[in-house]
Amino acid sequence: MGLKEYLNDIMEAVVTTVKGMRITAAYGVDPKEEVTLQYPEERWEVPERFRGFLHNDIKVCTSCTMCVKVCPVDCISLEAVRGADKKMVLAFYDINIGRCMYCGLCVEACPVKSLKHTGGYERASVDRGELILHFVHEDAAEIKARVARQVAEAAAKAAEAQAASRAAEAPAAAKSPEAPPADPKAAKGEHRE
Amino acid sequence: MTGMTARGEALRTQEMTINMGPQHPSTHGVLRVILTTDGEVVTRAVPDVGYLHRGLEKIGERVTYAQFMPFTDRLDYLAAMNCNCAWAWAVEKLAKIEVPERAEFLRVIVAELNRISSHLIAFGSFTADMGAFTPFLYAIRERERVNDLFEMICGNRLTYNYARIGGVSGDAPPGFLEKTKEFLDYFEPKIDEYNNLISYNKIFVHRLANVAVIPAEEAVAYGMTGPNLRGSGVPFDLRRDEPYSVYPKFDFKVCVGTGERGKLGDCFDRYMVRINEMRESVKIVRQALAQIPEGPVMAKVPRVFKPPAGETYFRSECPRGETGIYVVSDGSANPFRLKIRTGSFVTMNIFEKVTKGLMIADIVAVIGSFDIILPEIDR
Amino acid sequence: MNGPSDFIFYAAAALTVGSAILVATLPNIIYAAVALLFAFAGVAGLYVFLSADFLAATQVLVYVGGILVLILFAVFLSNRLADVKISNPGHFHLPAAAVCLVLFGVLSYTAVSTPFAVKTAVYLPTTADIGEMLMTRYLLPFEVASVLLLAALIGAALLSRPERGTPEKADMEEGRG
Amino acid sequence: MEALARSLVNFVPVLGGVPLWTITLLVMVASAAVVLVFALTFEGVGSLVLRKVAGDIQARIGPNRVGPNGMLQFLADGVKLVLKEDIIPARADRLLFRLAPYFVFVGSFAAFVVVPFGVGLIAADLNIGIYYVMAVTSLVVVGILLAGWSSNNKWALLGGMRAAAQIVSYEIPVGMALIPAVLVAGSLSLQAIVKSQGGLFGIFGWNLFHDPFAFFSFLLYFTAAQAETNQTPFDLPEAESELVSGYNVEYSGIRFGLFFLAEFGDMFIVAALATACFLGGWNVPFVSVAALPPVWGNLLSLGVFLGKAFTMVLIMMWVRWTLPRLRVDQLMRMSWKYMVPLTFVNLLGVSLWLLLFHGKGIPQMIASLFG
Repeated sequence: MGLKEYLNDIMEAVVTTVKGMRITAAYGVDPKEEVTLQYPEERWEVPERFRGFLHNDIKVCTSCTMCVKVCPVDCISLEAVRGADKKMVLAFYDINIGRCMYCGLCVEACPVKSLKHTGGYERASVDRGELILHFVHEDAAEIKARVARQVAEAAAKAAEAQAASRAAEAPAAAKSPEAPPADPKAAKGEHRE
Repeated sequence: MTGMTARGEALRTQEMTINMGPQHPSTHGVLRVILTTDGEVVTRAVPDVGYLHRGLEKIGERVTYAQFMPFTDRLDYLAAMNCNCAWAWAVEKLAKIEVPERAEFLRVIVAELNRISSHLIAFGSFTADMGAFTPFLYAIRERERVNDLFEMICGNRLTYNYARIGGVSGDAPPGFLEKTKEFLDYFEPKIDEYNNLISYNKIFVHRLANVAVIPAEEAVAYGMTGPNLRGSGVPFDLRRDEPYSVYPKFDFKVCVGTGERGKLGDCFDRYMVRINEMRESVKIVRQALAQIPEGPVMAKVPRVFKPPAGETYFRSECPRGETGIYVVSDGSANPFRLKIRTGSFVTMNIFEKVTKGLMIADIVAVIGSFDIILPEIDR
Repeated sequence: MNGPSDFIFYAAAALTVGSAILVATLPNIIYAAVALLFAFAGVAGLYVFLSADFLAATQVLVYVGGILVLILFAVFLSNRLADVKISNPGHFHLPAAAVCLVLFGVLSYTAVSTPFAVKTAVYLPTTADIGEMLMTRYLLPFEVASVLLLAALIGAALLSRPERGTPEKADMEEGRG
Repeated sequence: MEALARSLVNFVPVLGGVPLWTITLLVMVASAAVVLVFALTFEGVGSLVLRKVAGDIQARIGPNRVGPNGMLQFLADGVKLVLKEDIIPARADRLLFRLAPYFVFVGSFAAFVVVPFGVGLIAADLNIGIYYVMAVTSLVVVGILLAGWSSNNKWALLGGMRAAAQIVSYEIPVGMALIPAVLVAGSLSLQAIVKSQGGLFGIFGWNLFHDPFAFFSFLLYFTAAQAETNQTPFDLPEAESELVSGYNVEYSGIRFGLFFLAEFGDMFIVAALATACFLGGWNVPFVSVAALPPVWGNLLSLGVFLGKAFTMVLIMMWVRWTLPRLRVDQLMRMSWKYMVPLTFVNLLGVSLWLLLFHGKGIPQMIASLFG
């Protein structure tokens, strides 16, 4: 290493260091450059497409189970029973947001657009149970029992009406068939996750 | 170090085996390197991978083609867009789906933006590894703006899940393209600032120049791809050499290492390739923004998507090298077999060879210059 | 001299002697080195008592900052981490004790029989005098000593340098240039 | 000390019956306590300022939760460090593990004793001032080495080795770079060195402007001293990205706190020595503090000294947040191939200058031109 190179080395080190320090100093004295968001006090505006927690509008939901099928991590579970008017009634609809990876496939799959991403993202918890969102607030067993009762009632009514019409038609006919047992019939239209 | 005693026999000090990782700040995740050192000089560095193995390929065989999309986010979480698009392109190639041009443009835009943000992390964490913490935060600051853009277009900041088989999940929202342009205008001068701040800093150059030199033949022989291969001076870029999507429409340069501060193929070259590639990506995005056509963003794909039986291999240029997706279909809704080739994993093969005789601090530099990411290695 | 000074003097002396004994007897060489540190510190304290502050600082600088660090360095480099429990074994206790006794006798006799000129300590800066002495009266010994040290330095550098052309060296050059 | 005690006895007659040595001892303890309190306060506030400066430079805010604008963050940190569980690794050498932080802290703190804070504000005006600083700070090496070894952790050991090699190597350029100031003043005492820079309005008398060699000496000293005290970009012993945290990796709680305080203490010592030796120390520009009433003179000079020293500390922080870290061999090369020869050449230059111009610096010569 010649002396010239040696001195050049030192020169270069000093020059590049000064260059770098000028940049850091420029940031240091310019408070406008601060980009930190003071989170709990300041919040950023959640964009329209933000994929936050899922929300299911159970009034619109048809319990078609598309979301359950499309979910890659099986975080949605639902159970529905066929109600008296042949429509599905949700017994429960749970989303485990501890498992959800917010991919949004379920929202895209939802045919009636009842499932949506909200802008929510704050739900720290020390209990995993709290991370399961329940969208049907009643007890599942109660709903099932109620629906079964309604179905049975409807069936009985239908049978009665049928019997009445039949009786009017053919009074001599054999006695009307018994109302079918409520439970197995309801179970037929039941979807389980 | 060997010295000679008075009787002329070699005097050897003891070697020390050190366990670097899986919890070590500079292994970029959960890489474990078993170092055998002689003082500070590393005589052997054996990488031990697999701490992050999640069986992504097997998962891919158990879920449908569409359902695998969010898992590709986890393949390389710093370049999730690129992985999303790679998967979409692979399946489209398998099922021969025509994708609307606007969707392809959007894919290229987000993929290149993601390349910028991924290289920013590579640059930032590399400088942090070298002891300069400030550039890391500058890089993060710029990356946040890219994330803002991504959040706008797909709703998430890390796991984007934006591409779909046959298109993308949503058209660019109003204002997105303008904001992207704004970001490019903001970002481009920053690259010069990085160069002034650190790239050509004497200490930084000295830390990187001539460290872990990989000659071109060797890089090719080991199957390295991406910036690491280009750092050795091999001008190979899938976007140019095996063009896919709408890349042929863009004019960009393939950045290669020049050996400007040391031997060709050293850590500094690999580092500079990334810095220069950010510029090229900016160029591509600018052209894409200028050329993007109107139209739909989603092709007609049946809801229950079953590609015809067959197999395909699709490779795309991801920030960490070639991501190759080999997918075999048996005509059902799930892939029959899925194999993913990732740049980081292949790069790791040469690690033991190039780290021989380096110092412990250089190991950190080599890991940083390879810009490995562990989910890609372990999958 | 009144009470506290005497007390401090005896404390420093006890520190020096006690640590020195520990250096010789402790089985663990690292502990012995730490004891040596205290012995050096005690000696430095004694120098302060002799109004030789420059010497005291030199004692700390050279022996603690230099010699002791080198000793520790050598121990760390040449021993396995776990292998220091009995790294300072004692041998030949009896002859050593005999030699020590004889030496102690001689030194005590000297100390007792020499008529030390006791005078009140005057606190004066010694640095300038030392410098002057080294540059004038003791210039030759000073320079001879430095030549000796230089020779030792060159020798050490020569010994520790890896031979040219060994594969290790080639490896390192290839790696870092 | 004894003189101070004597004047105290004269001043307060009640103390007449107490033996002089008791009062001397009390005065010593009191001044030590004052210096210790100052050191601890500086170290606490310094850590806060370091983080604030980092925040400013890195386009973020820094600590801002405890107290107004985060001003009390250092108290929270201190409380945390004191209250945290003190963990000693199972296979560590318990005795040395406990001992090591004290060596480091004592080595760093003892240097505060000779810092000339003001006209009369110095805990002990030793006539070997600079030399004493060099000597006691060598205790730090031993402490760091022992900390690295006793942790029974290979990263810590490597850190300790690096620290020892580094500090021993850089002691030479640091000493050599300080000697020009000693030569100009003709004394090792820091007070005398400061006084020697008092002429010419208290600013043109600075050694910094004495001659070009002295100016380079300052730069060399500042660089080498940062290396000696393990400041970035020479913080290899605790390089967090390579050695995780180096020699103090296994320490927690207050023992870690001692290392931490010592680091900031070193920072101040470097700045204070630079100030005293090259930047005129407590000399107030355009004001003769020695002529003022003692209280005001002391206060003014204290303020000026601290202002200069803190500016130096800020510059160190600025450097710290800008530069990357060197590699071990580069660090050694820098010491032996660059710093040591340069400081020697510099020393030769200063000596020749003093010889040729009879100890006069450039400002003095200019001043003598005007009469």
